[in-house]
Amino acid sequence: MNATTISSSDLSGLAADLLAARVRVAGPARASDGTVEYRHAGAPAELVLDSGVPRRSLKEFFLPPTEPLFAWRTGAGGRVELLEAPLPADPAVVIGARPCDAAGIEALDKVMGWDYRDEPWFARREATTIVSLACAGFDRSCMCTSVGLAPDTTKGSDLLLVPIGGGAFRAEVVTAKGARLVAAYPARFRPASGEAEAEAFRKAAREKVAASAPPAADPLRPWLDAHFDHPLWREASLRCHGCGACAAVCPTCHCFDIVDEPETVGTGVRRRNWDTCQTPRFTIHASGHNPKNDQPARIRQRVLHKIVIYPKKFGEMLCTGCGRCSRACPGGMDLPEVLARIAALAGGAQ
Amino acid sequence: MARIGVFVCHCGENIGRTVDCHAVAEALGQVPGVAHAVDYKYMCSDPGQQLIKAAIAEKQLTGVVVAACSPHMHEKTFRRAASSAGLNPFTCEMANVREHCSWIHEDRASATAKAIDLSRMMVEKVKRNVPLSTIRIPVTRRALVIGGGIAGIQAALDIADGGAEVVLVEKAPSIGGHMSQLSETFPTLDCSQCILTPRMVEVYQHPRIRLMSWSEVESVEGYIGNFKVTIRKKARGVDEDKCNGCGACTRACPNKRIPSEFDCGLGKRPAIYVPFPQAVPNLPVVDRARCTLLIARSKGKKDACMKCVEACQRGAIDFEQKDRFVTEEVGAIVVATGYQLYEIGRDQGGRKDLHGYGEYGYGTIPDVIDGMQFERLASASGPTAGRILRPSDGREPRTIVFLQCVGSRDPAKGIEYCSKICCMYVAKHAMLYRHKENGGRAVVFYMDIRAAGKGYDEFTRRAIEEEGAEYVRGRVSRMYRDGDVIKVVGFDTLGGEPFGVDADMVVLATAMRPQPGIESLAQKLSVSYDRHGFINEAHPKLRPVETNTAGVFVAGACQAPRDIPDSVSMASATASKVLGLFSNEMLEREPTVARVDAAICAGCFHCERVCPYGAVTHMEVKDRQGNVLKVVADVNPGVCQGCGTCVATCPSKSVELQGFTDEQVWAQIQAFLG
Amino acid sequence: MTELRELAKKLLAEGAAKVVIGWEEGPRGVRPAFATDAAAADRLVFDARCAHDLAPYLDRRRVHVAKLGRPAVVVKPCDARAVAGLIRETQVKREDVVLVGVRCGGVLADPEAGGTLSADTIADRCRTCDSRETALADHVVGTPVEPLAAPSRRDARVAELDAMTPAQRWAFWQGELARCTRCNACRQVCPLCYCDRCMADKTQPQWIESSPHGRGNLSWHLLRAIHLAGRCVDCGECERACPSGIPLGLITRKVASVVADRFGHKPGDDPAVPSPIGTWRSDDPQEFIL
Amino acid sequence: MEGTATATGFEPRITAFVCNWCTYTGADLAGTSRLQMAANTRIVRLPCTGRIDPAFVIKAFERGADGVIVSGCHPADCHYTAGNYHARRRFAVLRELLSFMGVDERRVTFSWVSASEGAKWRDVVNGAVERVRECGPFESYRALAGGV
Amino acid sequence: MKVAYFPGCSMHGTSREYGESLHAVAEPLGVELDEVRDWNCCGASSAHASSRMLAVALPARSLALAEAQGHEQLLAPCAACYNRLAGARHEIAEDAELAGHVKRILARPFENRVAVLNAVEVLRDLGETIKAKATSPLKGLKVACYYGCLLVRPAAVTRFDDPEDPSSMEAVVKACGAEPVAWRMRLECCGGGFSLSRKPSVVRLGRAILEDARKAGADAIAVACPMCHSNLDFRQKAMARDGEDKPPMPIVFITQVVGLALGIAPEKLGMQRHFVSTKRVTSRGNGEATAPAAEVG
Repeated sequence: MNATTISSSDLSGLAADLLAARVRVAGPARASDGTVEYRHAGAPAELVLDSGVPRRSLKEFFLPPTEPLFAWRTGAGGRVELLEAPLPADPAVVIGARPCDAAGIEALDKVMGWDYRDEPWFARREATTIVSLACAGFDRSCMCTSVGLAPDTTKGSDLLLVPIGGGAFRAEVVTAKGARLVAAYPARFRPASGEAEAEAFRKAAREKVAASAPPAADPLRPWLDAHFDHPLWREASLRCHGCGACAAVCPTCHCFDIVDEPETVGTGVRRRNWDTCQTPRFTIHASGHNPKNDQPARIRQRVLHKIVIYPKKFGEMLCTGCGRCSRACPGGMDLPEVLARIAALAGGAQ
Repeated sequence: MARIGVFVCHCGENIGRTVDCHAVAEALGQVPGVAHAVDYKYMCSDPGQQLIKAAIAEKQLTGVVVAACSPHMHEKTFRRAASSAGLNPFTCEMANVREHCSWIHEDRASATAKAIDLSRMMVEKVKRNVPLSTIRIPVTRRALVIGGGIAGIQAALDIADGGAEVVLVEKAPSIGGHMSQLSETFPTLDCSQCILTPRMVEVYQHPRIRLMSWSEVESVEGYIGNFKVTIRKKARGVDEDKCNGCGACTRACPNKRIPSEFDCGLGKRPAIYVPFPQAVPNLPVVDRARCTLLIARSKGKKDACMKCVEACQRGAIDFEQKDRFVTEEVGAIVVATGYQLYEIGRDQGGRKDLHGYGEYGYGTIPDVIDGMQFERLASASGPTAGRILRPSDGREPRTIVFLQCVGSRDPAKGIEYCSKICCMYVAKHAMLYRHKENGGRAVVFYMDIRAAGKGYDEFTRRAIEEEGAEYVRGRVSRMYRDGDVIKVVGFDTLGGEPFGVDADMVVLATAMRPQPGIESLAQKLSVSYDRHGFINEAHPKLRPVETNTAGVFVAGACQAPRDIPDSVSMASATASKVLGLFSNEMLEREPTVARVDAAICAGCFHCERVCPYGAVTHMEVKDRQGNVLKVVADVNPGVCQGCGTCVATCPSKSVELQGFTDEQVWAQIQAFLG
Repeated sequence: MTELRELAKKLLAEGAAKVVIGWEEGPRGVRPAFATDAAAADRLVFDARCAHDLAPYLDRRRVHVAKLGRPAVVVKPCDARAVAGLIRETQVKREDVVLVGVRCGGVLADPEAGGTLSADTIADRCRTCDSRETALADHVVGTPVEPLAAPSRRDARVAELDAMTPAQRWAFWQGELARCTRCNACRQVCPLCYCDRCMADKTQPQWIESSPHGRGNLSWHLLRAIHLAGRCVDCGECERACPSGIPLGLITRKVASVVADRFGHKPGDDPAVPSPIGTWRSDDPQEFIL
Repeated sequence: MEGTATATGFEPRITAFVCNWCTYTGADLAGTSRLQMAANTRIVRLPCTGRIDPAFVIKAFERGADGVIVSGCHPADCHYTAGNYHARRRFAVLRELLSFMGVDERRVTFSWVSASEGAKWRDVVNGAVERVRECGPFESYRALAGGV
Repeated sequence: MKVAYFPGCSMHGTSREYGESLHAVAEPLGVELDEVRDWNCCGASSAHASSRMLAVALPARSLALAEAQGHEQLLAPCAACYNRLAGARHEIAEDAELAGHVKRILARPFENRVAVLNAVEVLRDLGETIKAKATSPLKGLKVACYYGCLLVRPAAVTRFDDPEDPSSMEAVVKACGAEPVAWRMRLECCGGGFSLSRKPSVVRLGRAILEDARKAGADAIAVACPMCHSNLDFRQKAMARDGEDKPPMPIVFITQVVGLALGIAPEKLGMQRHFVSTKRVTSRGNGEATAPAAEVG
């Protein structure tokens, strides 16, 4: 694997270069309330790289909470004309993405390109280079190691930065896109160094996360398949408000709703908006019947989708272990805890 | 797909002068869903209406917009035209391009643009109109009259004479009300009992009047034409069928020391009693709180006294009787519950906004009495057989001071209104006293003399000028007992000096207030009342005997202070309203009523709390097994008047107002703004 | 704490309640707990970290909670106000629930961070709360507490906004509301947002656009505030639940102060007191009406 | 953002929500009295101010109205007894809330106009138009959705 | 309860015993009196007759001081002070223009937040406490409660009782175990400020009061106003008709009545400071039911 080194001042410089070149730069930055979230930066100084896990995931840069698909207009004689939204193609670089978030984006490529190639998604994917920053492990809700990832995973990243001390990073070039970024701004990169330091950082981070993370989720699949109606779901979802905050912050929850919004009499816009399986409305039928009629069913759906359904269909886990759902839950639900319980039940069952 | 016809009226030059009507029709013709758009000189004329009818048939229109004058002017006209051409009348709407456009603007371009907007807004509304049908409600041709005073008696007789059945409910043992307590009546000084008693008997004997005395309205359900009223028949202790009113029981009762309500505490009565000799029905009632036997029984002791039972030849006394409830179905209700007098002492029955007149010594000085007590003293059937004697010592008073406006017109004491009758009855009292007590002094303290009425001013002038009553304009500041006399200290504002009288008796003309419990009755009936408890009429000038609840009418002093002629007039007016209502087979109502979507309603009942008509009821939603899934709101279309306050209040938007739905409003907003 | 646990055990043992809804230690601080047996009751806690309003769990639409049987719920004064609202609005019958009031001196602004309650750490809404225990309770536990005197930063922020020009306020709110993804967490955790179908989910007509663009977001937050006017009990759950950190408390606080100033109403724990919107006085101020 | 520029040629678009019994009739009277007034308002007729949902006002702004008028019967004159009292409370809150969220309060006019107050209706309309003219166009709410 | 205390000139001068007895009963009744620092004349004697602005601004200054001391209630035992302070508060509350003017004159923060209380109203509200703490209930003592003109009028200002038929003092007297008598001169004029300038008027008016109280069988008249007290006490000798030999009528402050019932020593209540001997009253306080002694003070 190709590697290089970049100092933090050069990283800022890189951001400045990109901005000067009219490339949109995004990364962790402070919102008005002081909380760190992924934002578009107007200046390199806005980026805060040493900030833990941003409030919401990276997915909104590829699948915005709302996006217009096309506009319509009813012309003379009732003919309807459509005006398609232009594909987003502005080049962008994300600096300081968490590896778990970057991994989520790659995992979503599967569903976005499966039977139909989601054009806006892939247009943004192609236009965007993701420079991730290896994570030291954040808090007890982190569980990337339980879902086959690691705090330093390169999945989904084009470039992975690993701290090597002295404010410098070892930059691993993961994709051709990453290589192009390095090549385009050679002045900002130095020859590779600090391999040992990087390795030490990565090892420590993995150990730290693994220490508090639940057992691996992969082996739980047979038990989950066999215990669809287990009382666990009912107990675990008692405190769930069905609020959907978990889905809003999740790097891989990607369900969307399509709505037609009239602008004037005879004109309007079709948009797609984030949606969540945690509300009753998500599955209610026109008849009034709702196959996911209570919160336990919805919670089960969410967990199974991440750990069983998606992997079965696409061969990879949909959860990246970022821990945001646990952090965001106003009811104090905790995915690591649920997985640990399942693991215990599964262990007992074997 | 909607096929709307738009008809733009020039109204001669009225619209056409400022609005380019042809351009409006042209523009509307371009609007999707408009199948036909024309302009015409006079749309409301016969040819104009023909134009609409023909277009409906030819173009198979599904809705009509007439851009013309105000809907207040011609909505009915055009709806009728649409209806006769086979359209549902409620799919026809008007755009007001005359009053709201051509008449108030001069610039032709902007007026035309506005007329186009107004018409487009209506087109978008009509696209969302649905056929509605007039609500038809059956009418039960029976009336309930609440209150058996002179107003209730008059209303009952007039309605019954008009051919409808009447249920007359009176909470006292006998009908007659306050009028039966009066000695003479102003301005003619004819004997109250003499004119009232025949009417009471007429009620009793009327084949279409069902009299329920000693009864109260317990609950009211339903709506105009279809009320269901539950009446509590209080336990009388006497079997109405067996009793023949001989009075043996009342004579036999050993406890005859109970202050008589009818005599305002000045006379006594037994524990089983008929309130007064002419009572209708002439049936005794047992005072359960004071009957020796019942007191003993309630304490678990053995029966102490059976005198009345022994005296009754017919075995009519029944101590075991319980309150009974009967349900009556009626189509209209007349409220005629009358008044009570202001309580003069300090306590106002829990009312914080009313302040008594402790300084007048009522309740502490026995010879300070109120006007009704004076009536009883002056009444030939009263406790003194018509002689005016002091309650304290039975002496004839040589000087009586009358105080007007005790309570009335005194915002500091909580009542700002005029009680209307006091000027007249005080003059009457002064005269009666002067007639009975030769040479006695009658001093009247007054603020103003308000004697507007036929023969009224003449009456008060007679009291002053011919009958020798001394009228002093001023208020009394203090009264106190000094030995045998009551010192009355006041100020003569005409003379400009303090004025004092040593009185033997003082009569306070206290304010009229509605009956206690009027608020709870009003709530049962969903009628509104003012801060004093007087029932509000639907309109102070044009609908004086109707209330805000359709089918409920009001007569007499429960609406405001009223004298006898007023009360009787109102009663007859209510009877005419009731009979008018009963002349319909079915009532027809505009379908502008609220409807609840039970599937969505969350049952918060905000709608119920804001409904001024009590039209919202609770409805259980059940599954097929009959389990209650939830309780939701339901609007009774017979009661709903269509204000839509519930709709705006409903947080989940599960109520709609037919004819003014959210979708229709939304469409109009959108249509204007493009 | 012992008192609370003993009471919970007693309620369960005597059958007065089938489940005691309280708080317990969870992986990230305290969290709602559903104690159905003595062992679980022994894990109940109450301290300044217990910010969660438990009243929403009484909503009959939470079928899986309702299935546990007759609930006892532990309520802080703000939560009791929420329960009062549910009773007033016929969502809960008073006799169907056992209410265990806890004496409360306020909760932490950041319950997850833990720590002790002080003028610095106390949640903003608790700075203006004047209720230390509720009358709407079958049992009251805990020791009496003195209120902490601390100026309300939230009120100061509202005042700052009030002092701005409309254009500045518009810019401020657009900045905040741009983060809203319409996940509806604010609505779902609100004890008084219980409608079977929210107005925001109505489509014919669609009063509130469901898209999380600025227009839909502004209309949503306006109408949410209007619907809660005079009903919001200031339990703070909307703001706490918002995964995007939008200062929703500023809006509810503003509306509450309007309601208090104009109608003299503060939501309390007496279910018999009607909500000020839906009632009226003939002399309500109307200086704004021409 | 609230516009501050007074664009020349700006003609405010004002949606008026009025009750059928008082203000609509008062506006009719203004017509029969030929009282001239600004042509910027369009009336949406409703039975009662009690029917007027705050959502109507919000929706009007959302659709690009520069101003809104809400008008009904004077206190104690409501055809339905109390609809205007309910409305008064609702709109007292809505008005301050809109202002708090950045909508200039000059854009919203509330009035009681009785059936006999044709001249008052004219003054209300003209006053509202003038105030909204000062504020300038209000496209910003509508534009928040963004287009294609 | 902690209240601001406005002594006014009387509590330090002509009516020391009122102040002393008030302080004496305040403590056992749990009332903490926090004297308004740097209080000034209430304006009762002449200000309100000469300048409306002065009449309002003078009391307003003291109210502002009480406010600055953090109080929400202020107790003014003197009926005249009470009337002035409460009156000014009322006027300022009702008249925004006046309020603005007064604020400018005061040149200090003033929100007009402080409610003005009089001693009778405070004691009435403490009725249950008095009853509970009365160690020497004044059984059999007949007291004529005299309100005078300033305590309950004007109604819009005072509000705590019915202006024409008040009952608060009677309630206090009852709480003390004594018996209020029914009499008619309770609200009549005592001559007020004419004590020195028009003595015959004061004598005539005062006599009527004394005679009515006697007729009602009172052992003493209770007052809550220094002016009433000095007129009825100091001028009582002059009020006696020539050759009349009626026992003098002790005029006591309502606080003294309460003090006696609470078992406080008469000297602490200033009972010895009166012109007319108060023995008929103090002897009751000690539980002795002696016949009234014919003594002239």
